[in-house]
Amino acid sequence: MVRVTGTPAALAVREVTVRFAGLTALDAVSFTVEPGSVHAVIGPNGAGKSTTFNVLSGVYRATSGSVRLGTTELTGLAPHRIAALGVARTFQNLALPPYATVAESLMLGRHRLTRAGFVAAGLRLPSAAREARLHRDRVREIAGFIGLEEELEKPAGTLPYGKQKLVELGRALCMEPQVLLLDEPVAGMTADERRRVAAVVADVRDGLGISVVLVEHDMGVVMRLADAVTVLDFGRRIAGGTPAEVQNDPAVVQAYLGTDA
Amino acid sequence: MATLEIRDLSVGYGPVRALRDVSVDVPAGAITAVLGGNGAGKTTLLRAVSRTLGFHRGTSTGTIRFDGRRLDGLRPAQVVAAGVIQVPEGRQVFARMTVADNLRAGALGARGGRRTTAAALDRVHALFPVLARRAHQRAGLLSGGEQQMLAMGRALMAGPRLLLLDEPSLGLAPLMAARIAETVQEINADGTSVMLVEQNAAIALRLATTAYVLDVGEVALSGPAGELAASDEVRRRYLGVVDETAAADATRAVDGPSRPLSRWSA
Amino acid sequence: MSEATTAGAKAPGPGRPLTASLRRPRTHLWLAGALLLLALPFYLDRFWLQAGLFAMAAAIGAIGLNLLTGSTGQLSMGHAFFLAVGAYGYCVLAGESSTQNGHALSGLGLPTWLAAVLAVLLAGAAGGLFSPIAGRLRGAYLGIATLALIFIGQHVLFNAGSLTGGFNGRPVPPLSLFGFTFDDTEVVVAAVPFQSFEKLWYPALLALAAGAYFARGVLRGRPGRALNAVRDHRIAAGVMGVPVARYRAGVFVLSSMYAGLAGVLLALVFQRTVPEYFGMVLSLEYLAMIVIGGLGSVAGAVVGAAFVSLLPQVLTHYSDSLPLVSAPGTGGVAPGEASRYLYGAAVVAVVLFLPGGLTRPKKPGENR
Amino acid sequence: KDGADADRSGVRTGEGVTDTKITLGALTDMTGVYASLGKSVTQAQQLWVKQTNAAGGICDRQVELTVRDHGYDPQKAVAAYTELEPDVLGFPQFIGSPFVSAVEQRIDGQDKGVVLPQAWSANLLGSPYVRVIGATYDVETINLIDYLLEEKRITEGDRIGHVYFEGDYGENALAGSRHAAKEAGLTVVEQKIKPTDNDMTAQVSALKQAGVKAVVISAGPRQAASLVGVAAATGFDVPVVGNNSAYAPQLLATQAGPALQKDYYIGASTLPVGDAAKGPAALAEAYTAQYPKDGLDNGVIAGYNAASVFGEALEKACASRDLTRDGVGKALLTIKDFGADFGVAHDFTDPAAPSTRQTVVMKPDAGTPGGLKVVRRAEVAPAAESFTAKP
Amino acid sequence: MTTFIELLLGGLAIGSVYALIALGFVVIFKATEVVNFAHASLLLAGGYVTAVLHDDIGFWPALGVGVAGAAVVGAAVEFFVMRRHRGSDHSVLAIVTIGVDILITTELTRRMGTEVLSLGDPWGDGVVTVGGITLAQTRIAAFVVAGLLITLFLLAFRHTPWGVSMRAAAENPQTAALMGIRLGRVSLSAWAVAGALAAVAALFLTVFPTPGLERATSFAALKAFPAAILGGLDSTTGALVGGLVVGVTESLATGYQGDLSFLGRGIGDLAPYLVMLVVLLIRPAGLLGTKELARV
Ligand SMILES: Nc1ncnc2c1ncn2[C@@H]1O[C@H](COP(=O)(O)OP(=O)(O)OP(=O)(O)O)[C@@H](O)[C@H]1O
Ligand SMILES: Nc1ncnc2c1ncn2[C@@H]1O[C@H](COP(=O)(O)OP(=O)(O)OP(=O)(O)O)[C@@H](O)[C@H]1O
Ligand SMILES: [Mg+2]
Ligand SMILES: [Mg+2]
Repeated sequence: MVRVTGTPAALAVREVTVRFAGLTALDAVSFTVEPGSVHAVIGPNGAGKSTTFNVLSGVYRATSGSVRLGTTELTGLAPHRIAALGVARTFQNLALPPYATVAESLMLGRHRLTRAGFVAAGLRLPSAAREARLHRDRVREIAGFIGLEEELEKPAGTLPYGKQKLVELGRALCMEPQVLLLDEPVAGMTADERRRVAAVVADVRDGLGISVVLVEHDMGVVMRLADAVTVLDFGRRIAGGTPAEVQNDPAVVQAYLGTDA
Repeated sequence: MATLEIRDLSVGYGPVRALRDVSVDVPAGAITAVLGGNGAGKTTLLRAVSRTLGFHRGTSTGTIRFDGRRLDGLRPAQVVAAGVIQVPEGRQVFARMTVADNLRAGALGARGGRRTTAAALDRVHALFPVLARRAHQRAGLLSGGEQQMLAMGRALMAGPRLLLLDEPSLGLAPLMAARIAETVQEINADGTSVMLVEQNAAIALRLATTAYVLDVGEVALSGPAGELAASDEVRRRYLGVVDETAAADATRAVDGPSRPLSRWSA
Repeated sequence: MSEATTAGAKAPGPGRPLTASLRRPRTHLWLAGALLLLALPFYLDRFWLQAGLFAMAAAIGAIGLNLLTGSTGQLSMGHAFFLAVGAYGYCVLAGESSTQNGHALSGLGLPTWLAAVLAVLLAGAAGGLFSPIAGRLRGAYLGIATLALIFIGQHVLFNAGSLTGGFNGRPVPPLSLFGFTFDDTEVVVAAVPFQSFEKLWYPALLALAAGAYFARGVLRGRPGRALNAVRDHRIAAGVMGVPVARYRAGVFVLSSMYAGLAGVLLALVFQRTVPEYFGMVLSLEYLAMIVIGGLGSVAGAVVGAAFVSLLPQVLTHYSDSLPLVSAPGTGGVAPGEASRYLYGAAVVAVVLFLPGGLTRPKKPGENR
Repeated sequence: KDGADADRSGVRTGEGVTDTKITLGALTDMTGVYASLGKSVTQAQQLWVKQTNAAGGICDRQVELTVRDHGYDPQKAVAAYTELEPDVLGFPQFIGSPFVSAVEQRIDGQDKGVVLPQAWSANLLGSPYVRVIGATYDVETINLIDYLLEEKRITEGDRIGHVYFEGDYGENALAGSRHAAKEAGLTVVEQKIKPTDNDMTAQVSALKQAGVKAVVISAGPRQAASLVGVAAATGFDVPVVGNNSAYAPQLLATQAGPALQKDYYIGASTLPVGDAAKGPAALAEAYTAQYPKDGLDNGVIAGYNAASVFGEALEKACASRDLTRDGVGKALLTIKDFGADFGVAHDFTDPAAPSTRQTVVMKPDAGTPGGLKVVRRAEVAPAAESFTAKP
Repeated sequence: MTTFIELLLGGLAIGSVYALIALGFVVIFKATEVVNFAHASLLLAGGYVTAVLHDDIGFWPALGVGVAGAAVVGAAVEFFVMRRHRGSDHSVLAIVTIGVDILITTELTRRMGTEVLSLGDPWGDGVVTVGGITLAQTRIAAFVVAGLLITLFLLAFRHTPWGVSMRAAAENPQTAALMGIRLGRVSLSAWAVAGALAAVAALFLTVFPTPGLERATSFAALKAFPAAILGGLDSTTGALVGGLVVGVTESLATGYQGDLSFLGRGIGDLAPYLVMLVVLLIRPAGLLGTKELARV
């Protein structure tokens, strides 16, 4: 079983192509996420960013190409296997059970780290109880870390949009990932909240050494957080490099940022 | 010309008080921005106007007038019939219907006849060419931003007199966000009043003539957009000129995570 | 939304002194209830005991269905099929080969307790066999696909004569544990003659308690959370590391095993299997139970089961003393009809007025 | 169990019998698939009770009938039996043979009360307490085929179709037709159906193609009507014979009415209720007087007949001063040629055999009340004499 | 060979009746995403009204009233029950309809008692004979009507605002309301339409070759389940295809049960479900149903 600790590995995307009836969402895209770095993937709407995430997390199967985490081949693995390897993600459109409390949603994140099966849980084996206690405490820690303690017992559905996005981030963190895929984490947040999330992400990288793949339209956040940037347009990689390089790349400006940005 | 007057509006979701005595005016033909943090009650405010609180077991008191006509007490469909159209938060496209059918659904509330509808459709396609290209794709398969465009276009199909926008630029690329901003201005120029809920305060205050700031359910500040844009409070919390400082802060991690998180080992 | 989620609030743990105080009066209630149940056979007559046994069997089955439909969101109308597997499985495993009315019946003649256990496993296996389909389909499609099981089941029950006894059904060998046989031979306990029902009461009670305890544990624990996740958002569940297909199959098997246990118990009460019994109506009744009681909760399943299976008995028993209801043959509303009215109305009304079922208040902050 | 005690007059009594009252149970179906049968049987038996009590009751006791409607639901049926069993002497009515066999163990084992099921399945034979009144379906079917042979509608070498219900009714009847076929050198083309099938088109075309010369139907009235109707409409005119459960007078009002009256025959172990003979006539009159709204059908006779058999047993038991279940059981075993005024004499001395092997052949007829008229008085086919269902 | 053709045609004929019933399910499902187990009872209601009236006011008027009556019952169900439940989970709603079904069916069967009611249709037991193969006129009528109605609804769903609003309301009530769609009206109309369809189906389900309307008629309606699923619950054409497939399967399985007897006799009722299972294994959303999409 995967140990969460241990040297983080690089995430290598090679020549990944994804086709849907009639359109090519990703066209031979390649980039590498260095361990413990924040790698931003940006591009116009419909460029293929979420699709990339869907491939990385096993939701979509790449038509061709390969994705590697360290030495492990991810392509073709089922989502839960990829999760087991320590790849966690958030969703662009929220995917939270509306009635479950935040605490429960976060506990779900612990799934891959816990063992209790039907029998253990059904018979309330001490091992299961111990496990549960241990992980609830960790969940509380993480909630504290992203500032959700007060909401722990509230049903997620009643939280405002921004908070719900935080819960998603928390749930992903609860998976103690090696690689964290964030799909527009600060969308729909105020400056304050963006600042907080940005700080969280930075901390995750610096404090926990987790590699982060970040899809975000807020250039400010991207430019300052990202160690490297990959730019997609119409499923093709049109530019890449350090934020600075990318920002001044005419192709990027033309396709994505627009002159006034 | 249409004006929206909200007076002493209070909204509760069961025990949760979401809005307290909020009064807002959306003058005819103007763009009015509503700012506020998460949970401030912006969406709730729009829900109250469009009478869709019921879907969330929400209850409201206070009066809402549109052209002097009471909206509170009406059914959502009647509000739409009056020409008040809301673009819901978080896209809410009809995922299993085609893009084209989504737009047709938008036109259901239109007051004009076939011709106006056709015209509206052309305009939407002009604004968002991708919607024309994807006319027969199921909306659920669109990308987040494409869905946002569809939500916007769908609302325009109804030929609104008052447009309620809940974070229209959410998840849009800068270029597209700018495009939306122009669009809003155009629509407004054609005589549609707009009530704009935006997180991107910069855009919002640039577009709006007047603005309100909601804080945990109450109007904290209000006034001409220009003045607000100048006020420190707003500058720090909402403009905060995020784009410059946020990440800077982040790297320094001031007022960031309440407690540091240690690595999990088990 | 389910035990699992409320568990968050209830589960004991640091920082929740409140629950501790909550527990005490609870436990007292439980004890009182338990004592009452244990004492019943000494006071109730056979009719009520039998009714109670039916209710307990139903409760066990309903718990299983609730795991599947309530907590995992997999609509199943094939529950009766798995009940049948349990009931007939027990008969075949425990029964001796024999001939009756010219039908040759084959049986393995295993020790009855072993047969009971194996029958439950058999039902589980049957569920496992169906999981390729169960894992594929969703919602209404799954519901009606499982309906097919009922028809297959009925067909087999009627046609596989040598195993099922065809339309005659099979005699059910009485259960015997440690040399004690739960049959109709009279044993006098504290001046009360104990016959099969009195005797069966206790194993049934035990089975129900065990079943409920187990299910509660599952729902409040890691598996329950995973199941809810599968129900609420399949893709997200997968991404969170939940092997969706395996859990769907797993819960299908588990719920089939509950059905199997219920089937064995029913068989023991009936003392003879009746193929007609395991039809679609039965499946629908089980669905009604979990909705009336409350989707996704163990208590809900039990309460719903008691309600649905006891209602008709009460009505027919007191038909003469009830208003409107008139004895059959005298015109007017027959008790049978009256109970159907009530039961139909109950299903509708409960969902109308108590969206969470009899056992749970309305879900908080319901939106959509 | 049997707290048998003697009353003043020295009559031993047990469950369901007090000094003033004899309580009998009826487990019927008024809300399920056999509702029409259940209604008639129950009302007829309530009529019998009324008459008996008016005539002074039995053994100076009033007779009371406790009715439970199980709506053809096994669980309810078994529950109802458990409920009534301790408080009744016996059951002159128990509809639904699957349920009867479900409790048969208990009846034979401990309860030992006489049960007269309104079902004619040979599987019920053999118990000293569960006694079938009339010819079982297999015997009835043999007699019906015999009628066709006698009428020269079919002859050796012909094929006959048999459309039958899944379940004991149909399959018991099938055993009969197979036996008859063997005896007469016929071949049976089988078509099994389920009670939910209402459209016999497919069956008819199959039988037609198989070139059958006659059809036996052991199903419900609806299936019979559909079968006969389709056969007639598609010019497939062969005689159709059905068991007593395969007909209801209501059918005459339907599209199939005319066709049914053309070439369809029903067998039963009683005269039709509309018959001129004094037994049926008197009953029909009394019944219509009692229940003017409700039509007459053979359920009425079946029910009344069963009740009076039980009554006879009670009388005999009373005579031998033993009104316990035991006594009634014994008494029943002594009853010979009883109930001839309904056209067939019954003999209950042999638990292993039906109370009669005779069958009356009837024909639908809108003219007579009850919608049936006799075409052949009670007879036993030679093949039926020899036949025994159980090996 | 003629057996085959005769069975085939017979199957198609009865299949078109199933198609009519299935269409009822489809309409409700499209409008509310609820599987309507109460459909059988609507069917019973429509048939009952027609049956009790035709003697006095003649068949066609009676049928008209019957259709209207069933529509009203359907609307009532929506208004008094389903409307109050809007927002509950779909499978819960499905179970609610079971409750409704029990209520209505019990009431009707109580009224019907033990009668076998004729609907007094004009076709009687008339048949058409083509090349030695006979078909009941009623079935041909059913075939035509089913074809017409299903095309009608296909067009309605595709091209009328009603169709669009129905699908929109089904998928996301709140947003639909924001489009000015009157949710109440939409689902009310859907239920009314379903009721009307049920009444029509009731007619063809109870006329010759079946004896008439009585308490067990509603069981026959069950056969529309595999039909609706087979074709795809949200597809009108699917209803037709599914109905026909079920009809033919049933008819052939019955007709050739002699040759299939190794499976045990009387697989006529079972066969459609087996076919359904096979289809679902290959196409989890039925032959023509829209498959549920996976996009996050
Ligand atoms: N399952 C699918 N079937 C068909 N087309 C799809 C599917 N998923 C995505 N697409 C298409 O692929 C393209 C890329 O989608 P994707 O969601 O990756 O864009 P994105 O970069 O995330 O855009 P945004 O920033 O708006 O979220 C879009 O045009 C979308 O319509
Ligand atoms: N369905 C609901 N049930 C209960 N409480 C709710 C519900 N919806 C919103 N609330 C509460 O009402 C308050 C206002 O929520 P609202 O969604 O209006 O905020 P918002 O300003 O739109 O936030 P955001 O910018 O994140 O969208 C919040 O405290 C939220 O928790
Ligand atoms: Mg995206
Ligand atoms: Mg909002």
